[in-house]
Amino acid sequence: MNILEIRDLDSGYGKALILQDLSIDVKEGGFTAIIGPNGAGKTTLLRTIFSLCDLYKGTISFRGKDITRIKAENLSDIGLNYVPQEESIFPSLTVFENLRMGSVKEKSREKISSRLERVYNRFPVLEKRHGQSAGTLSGGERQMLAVGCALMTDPDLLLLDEPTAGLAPTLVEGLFQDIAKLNTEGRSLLLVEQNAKMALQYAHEAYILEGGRIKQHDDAANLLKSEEIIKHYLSV
Amino acid sequence: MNRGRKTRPRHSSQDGVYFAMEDLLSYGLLTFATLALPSLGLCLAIKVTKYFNLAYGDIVTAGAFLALLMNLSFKINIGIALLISIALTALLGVFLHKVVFKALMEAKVGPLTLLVVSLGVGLVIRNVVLIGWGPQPYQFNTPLTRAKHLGPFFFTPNQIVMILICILVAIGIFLMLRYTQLGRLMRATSDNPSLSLIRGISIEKVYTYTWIIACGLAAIGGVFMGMLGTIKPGMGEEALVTLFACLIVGGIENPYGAVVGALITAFAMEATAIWISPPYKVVSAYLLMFFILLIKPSGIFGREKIQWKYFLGFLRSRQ
Amino acid sequence: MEILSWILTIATIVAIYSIMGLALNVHFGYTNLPNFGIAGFFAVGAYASAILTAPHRFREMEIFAGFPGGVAGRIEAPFIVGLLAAIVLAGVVGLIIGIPLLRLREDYLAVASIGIAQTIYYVAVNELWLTTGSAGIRLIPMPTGNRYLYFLLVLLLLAIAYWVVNRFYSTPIGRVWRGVREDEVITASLGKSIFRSRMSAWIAGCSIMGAAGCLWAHYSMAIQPGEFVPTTTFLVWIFVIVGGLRNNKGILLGAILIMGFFEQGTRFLPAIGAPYIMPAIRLIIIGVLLVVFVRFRPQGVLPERHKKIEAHIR
Amino acid sequence: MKKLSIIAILVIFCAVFGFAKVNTANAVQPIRLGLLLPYTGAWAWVGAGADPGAELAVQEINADPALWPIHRPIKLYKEDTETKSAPAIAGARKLYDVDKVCGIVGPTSATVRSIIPLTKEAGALEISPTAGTTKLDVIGGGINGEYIFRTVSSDVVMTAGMVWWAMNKLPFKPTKAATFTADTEGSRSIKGGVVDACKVVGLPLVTQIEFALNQPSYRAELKELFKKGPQVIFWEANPATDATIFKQWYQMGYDGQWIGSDFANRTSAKGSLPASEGVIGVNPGVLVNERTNAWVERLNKISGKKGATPFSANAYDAVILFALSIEKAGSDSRTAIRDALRSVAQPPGVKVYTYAEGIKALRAGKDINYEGIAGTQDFNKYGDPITYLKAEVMTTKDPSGMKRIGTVLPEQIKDIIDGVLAIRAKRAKAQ
Repeated sequence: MNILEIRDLDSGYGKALILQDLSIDVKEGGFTAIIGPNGAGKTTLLRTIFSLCDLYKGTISFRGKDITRIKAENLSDIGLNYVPQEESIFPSLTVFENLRMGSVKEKSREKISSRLERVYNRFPVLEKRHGQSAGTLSGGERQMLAVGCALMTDPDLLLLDEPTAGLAPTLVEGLFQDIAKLNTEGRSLLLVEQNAKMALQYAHEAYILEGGRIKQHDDAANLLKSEEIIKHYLSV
Repeated sequence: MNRGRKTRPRHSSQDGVYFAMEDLLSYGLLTFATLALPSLGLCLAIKVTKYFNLAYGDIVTAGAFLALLMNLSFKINIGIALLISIALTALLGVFLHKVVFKALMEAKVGPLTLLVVSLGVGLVIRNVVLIGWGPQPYQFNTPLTRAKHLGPFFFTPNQIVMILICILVAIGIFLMLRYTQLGRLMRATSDNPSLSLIRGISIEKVYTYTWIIACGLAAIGGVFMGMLGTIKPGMGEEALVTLFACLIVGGIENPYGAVVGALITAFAMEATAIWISPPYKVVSAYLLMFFILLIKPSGIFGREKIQWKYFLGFLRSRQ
Repeated sequence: MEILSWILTIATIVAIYSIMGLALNVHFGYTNLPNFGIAGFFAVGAYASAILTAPHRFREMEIFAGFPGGVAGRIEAPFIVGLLAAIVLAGVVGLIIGIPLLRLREDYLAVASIGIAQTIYYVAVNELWLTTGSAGIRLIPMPTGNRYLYFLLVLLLLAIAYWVVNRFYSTPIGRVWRGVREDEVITASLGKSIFRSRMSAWIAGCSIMGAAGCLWAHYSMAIQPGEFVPTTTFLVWIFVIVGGLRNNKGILLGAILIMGFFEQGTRFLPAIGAPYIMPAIRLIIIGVLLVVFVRFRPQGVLPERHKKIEAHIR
Repeated sequence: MKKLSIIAILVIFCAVFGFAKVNTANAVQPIRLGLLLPYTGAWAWVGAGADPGAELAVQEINADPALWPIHRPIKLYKEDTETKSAPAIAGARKLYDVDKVCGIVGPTSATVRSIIPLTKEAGALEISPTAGTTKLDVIGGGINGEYIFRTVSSDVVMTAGMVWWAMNKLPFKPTKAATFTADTEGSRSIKGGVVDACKVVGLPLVTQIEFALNQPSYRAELKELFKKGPQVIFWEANPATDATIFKQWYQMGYDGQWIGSDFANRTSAKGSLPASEGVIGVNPGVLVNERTNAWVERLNKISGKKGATPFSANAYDAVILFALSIEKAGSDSRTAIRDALRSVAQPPGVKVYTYAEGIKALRAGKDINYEGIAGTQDFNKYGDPITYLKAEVMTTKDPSGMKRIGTVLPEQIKDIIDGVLAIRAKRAKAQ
């Protein structure tokens, strides 16, 4: 059973066509990675799923339901969330306020506080920084906050855009473990990553995106063994 | 040679200096009361919607005229007329946003295009007001009172009320921004509109609320300007660049800066009127704006340091 | 053939405004510098030339009526000196103003330039010794002595301005300007000073506006600060946007349509109600036109000839 | 696209000028007379005030076909100057070239100087009913080929009236006066007149202040104005500014008698009352007698307002003078009308008080001297008359906001005017 199905997708910005003829599946409870070089259209793909780009052709369905016409602001209601790569937090809001923005539409106070507690349990550093302006956080803390915000809606499918970009190498491993833990708790993940080696180690299956098209699709383990892949993407 | 300059008061005696200070304090505060709230409203509008709305001056005019309509035609007390005007002006702002600006913002045109469009919108509002009321000036129907000396101040009772309302409303807006959900939403949308969408914030709603607040503040400013002077179709347009001066002095997207900028600009204007030449009052606000743009474009509350090198740096710059 | 004479009057106004439109094209169309202070530079040019060329008799009349005489009427320079002074002075004022302005983001620049124009207006109103204040300067001589010949002169200068502005498009400096407009980073990486190229475009445009001001002063033969208000600026913007930003032919067309047919043609319509209503409706229509054009045809009636960005930068 | 726009231009072109052509296709060719006034802009109230006067005159002239000048009715062509010179020039050009008017009534001080060269070139007659600026004092009336006449007196007359009123009609004898004027041409003209007139009557001016119009506050200026305690303040601004000035003057609790010019009118009173209670205006006004009362009644039917609107009498006189000049000239040729004006307006000749009287006398072969509603309309060598002045006070007791308190007659202020002109001539010589 696929939680997300993308079929024959063309999308881009304005008149610039970036993604062409793209088809991707994410399995229920699966962990799918998309790897590829800079400018391959990875971020565009996630933004397209989240209705932030112009879609010219194709369908995107979530749990069998077409979501191409749902506005970005309503996608988090149906169990989807997205952690963008850059500017993934509101720098002028405090950590608490950022998390509160994660569940804007949630009316019940108990649900909010229980989710808040779960995020604080998962990332204890955020609780310490509770009232601090998010703009003053370190890179790793920002990523934790961004993921934490996304978890505030308790999503079934989480789109992650290069969560480790710009982080110190020592932090990367830890963050990936956190992400993998999300998956083992039953959340489906779609991860876009340039650090292909790391991504392939943790993901179940992976797509290789190049020039706006899917070049290869296989189980992560197989790809990790493929010599061509190693030569192209992992040697960097 | 220059007769205009003959009007320059010379305060040589101790007494004169005291009176000049009294003038500066009183008039400065009154000018501040007319500028602060529209400046704050314009600041919020720019902060959230990210473009300069040149129709804002004419929305100030519309606010004053709507209150005038209530006050003169329907014989409503000025206080209640002000409240009704706030509501109607807010409606006007929302209407303009939905009809004109929303579609353009969704088409992702640049801030400059929106600025040019707002110019056209302002032209329309100003001339609709002109058709409705004609070019002559109007006054609110308020009781005429003499000003009294109160310590270092010289105010009429109405003016004291105006200054108090101004300060209280400004504090209210600050508290709203800091502690309410709407304030958080506005700050979040201002920080990053597309992330706000991802987080499930309906930024369209935030824009709507922002316009309600901004136009409500514009209405208060328009009524205050009318209470101090007269009400005429060009009043807001004349005030617009002064409002921008207030914003730029304080830092364009900083609400506290907008109010402090209004304070500084108001005092600079009145000081110019007292010590230099009354006709150059408005020019002093513009010059202050250029000076700030020259040394610290982000305003006095901006993060960057004062850049004196800009004065001469351009001569050497090679890239 | 008196109708011809009237058409000529309108044509002269249109031609002078077209020159301003072309200058705005250099500022905004080529270099993305939204100048909302056109009226200011227009005023600088008009006053520079008027002060230099006004006759002694003007000064005598001023003094008779109990006004301070001022500079105007002392020099009595020929027209060509006035024109050159207008061009140079507008350029110098542009340079001084450009130093703080040109580093700004485009919308800041737009707002700040409105303030500049207003400042120039207040100077014109208040510095009596220089400008004779709100009363303005009159008896400015028309160099050709005859309106028909003057129209030819304006036409000649319009042709020169058109040629110069057109040349700018394809000369190396024009390419750098457009490069700055399209992508500052690329242009800067090619070793071009953004600030300097912006400044050169800014000064060029300001000078052309000054020349238009000079032509206006000698055409109306009497100027006063009240003419140099923001409405003048907005009219130029409107016809440039309607006609087609970045296309010089479009600007001429826009000037003819808006300044000629719309502004003057509506004079033939019957008055409705109170006399201030018709002009107000005219301005409302202009406002709506602006919104509609930006919304549905941002490129104007005649769009820019499309050229690739790479071709701009060499 | 290009072709399309060219076609569009041609279509608009044909539409515009087709419309112009339709206008000219009338059976009886009327005499075309231009009316160039500011209907919009800063001085819109001047145009709105003068317009009914001109309309009334045309109505009276056209009422009886037997008395039409040269047996043709008069048709007014109106243009708006927008109180700016560019539209004024375009408007005047249209009047002269497209509407082919035989002369122009108008415009105001703000734009009159841009129009003079056009009138000169057209060889036509221009009578301004509103331009009081003293800068016209030395031009017009046939000097240097500039045929600019006025049916409103020069500001010298009005300011002489203001100062005369201050010296003779106030409950006290003032010893200290001040001027408080805007920085516009009109206001400076008033100020210049007041300064010279005060010299003539020996009233010391302790403070002279100029200010910019339309500011939100004038407190600094007012404070400065009253520092030396002037008892009389001669002021001119505009209605919008008056409202602010008087409100703040009242709030600040100052004293002093304000005396204003033609800008102290009903519009100003409406905007500034009740703060401006007791402020006096001395400005062109009709006499109070049977003739003018009947005239005001006729005017009210056209204007729909009570009383004589500002400059309506002057505009009325200007149109009547045009009609009489046309009859005298015997054609509607521009130059002939221009040259005939003085012979119908001033002595020698039989004094006539209405258009009908005048045209009958002309047809009987007599010389006439039209005595207007606004004044005797006897032009001096510069084409300026001395008109009647009235004094009004702003008060809430009158529904219109202004109550008439007296009249200033030319003979009462003649000495002051002569004195001012002498001072000015001396100054011009010294230069």
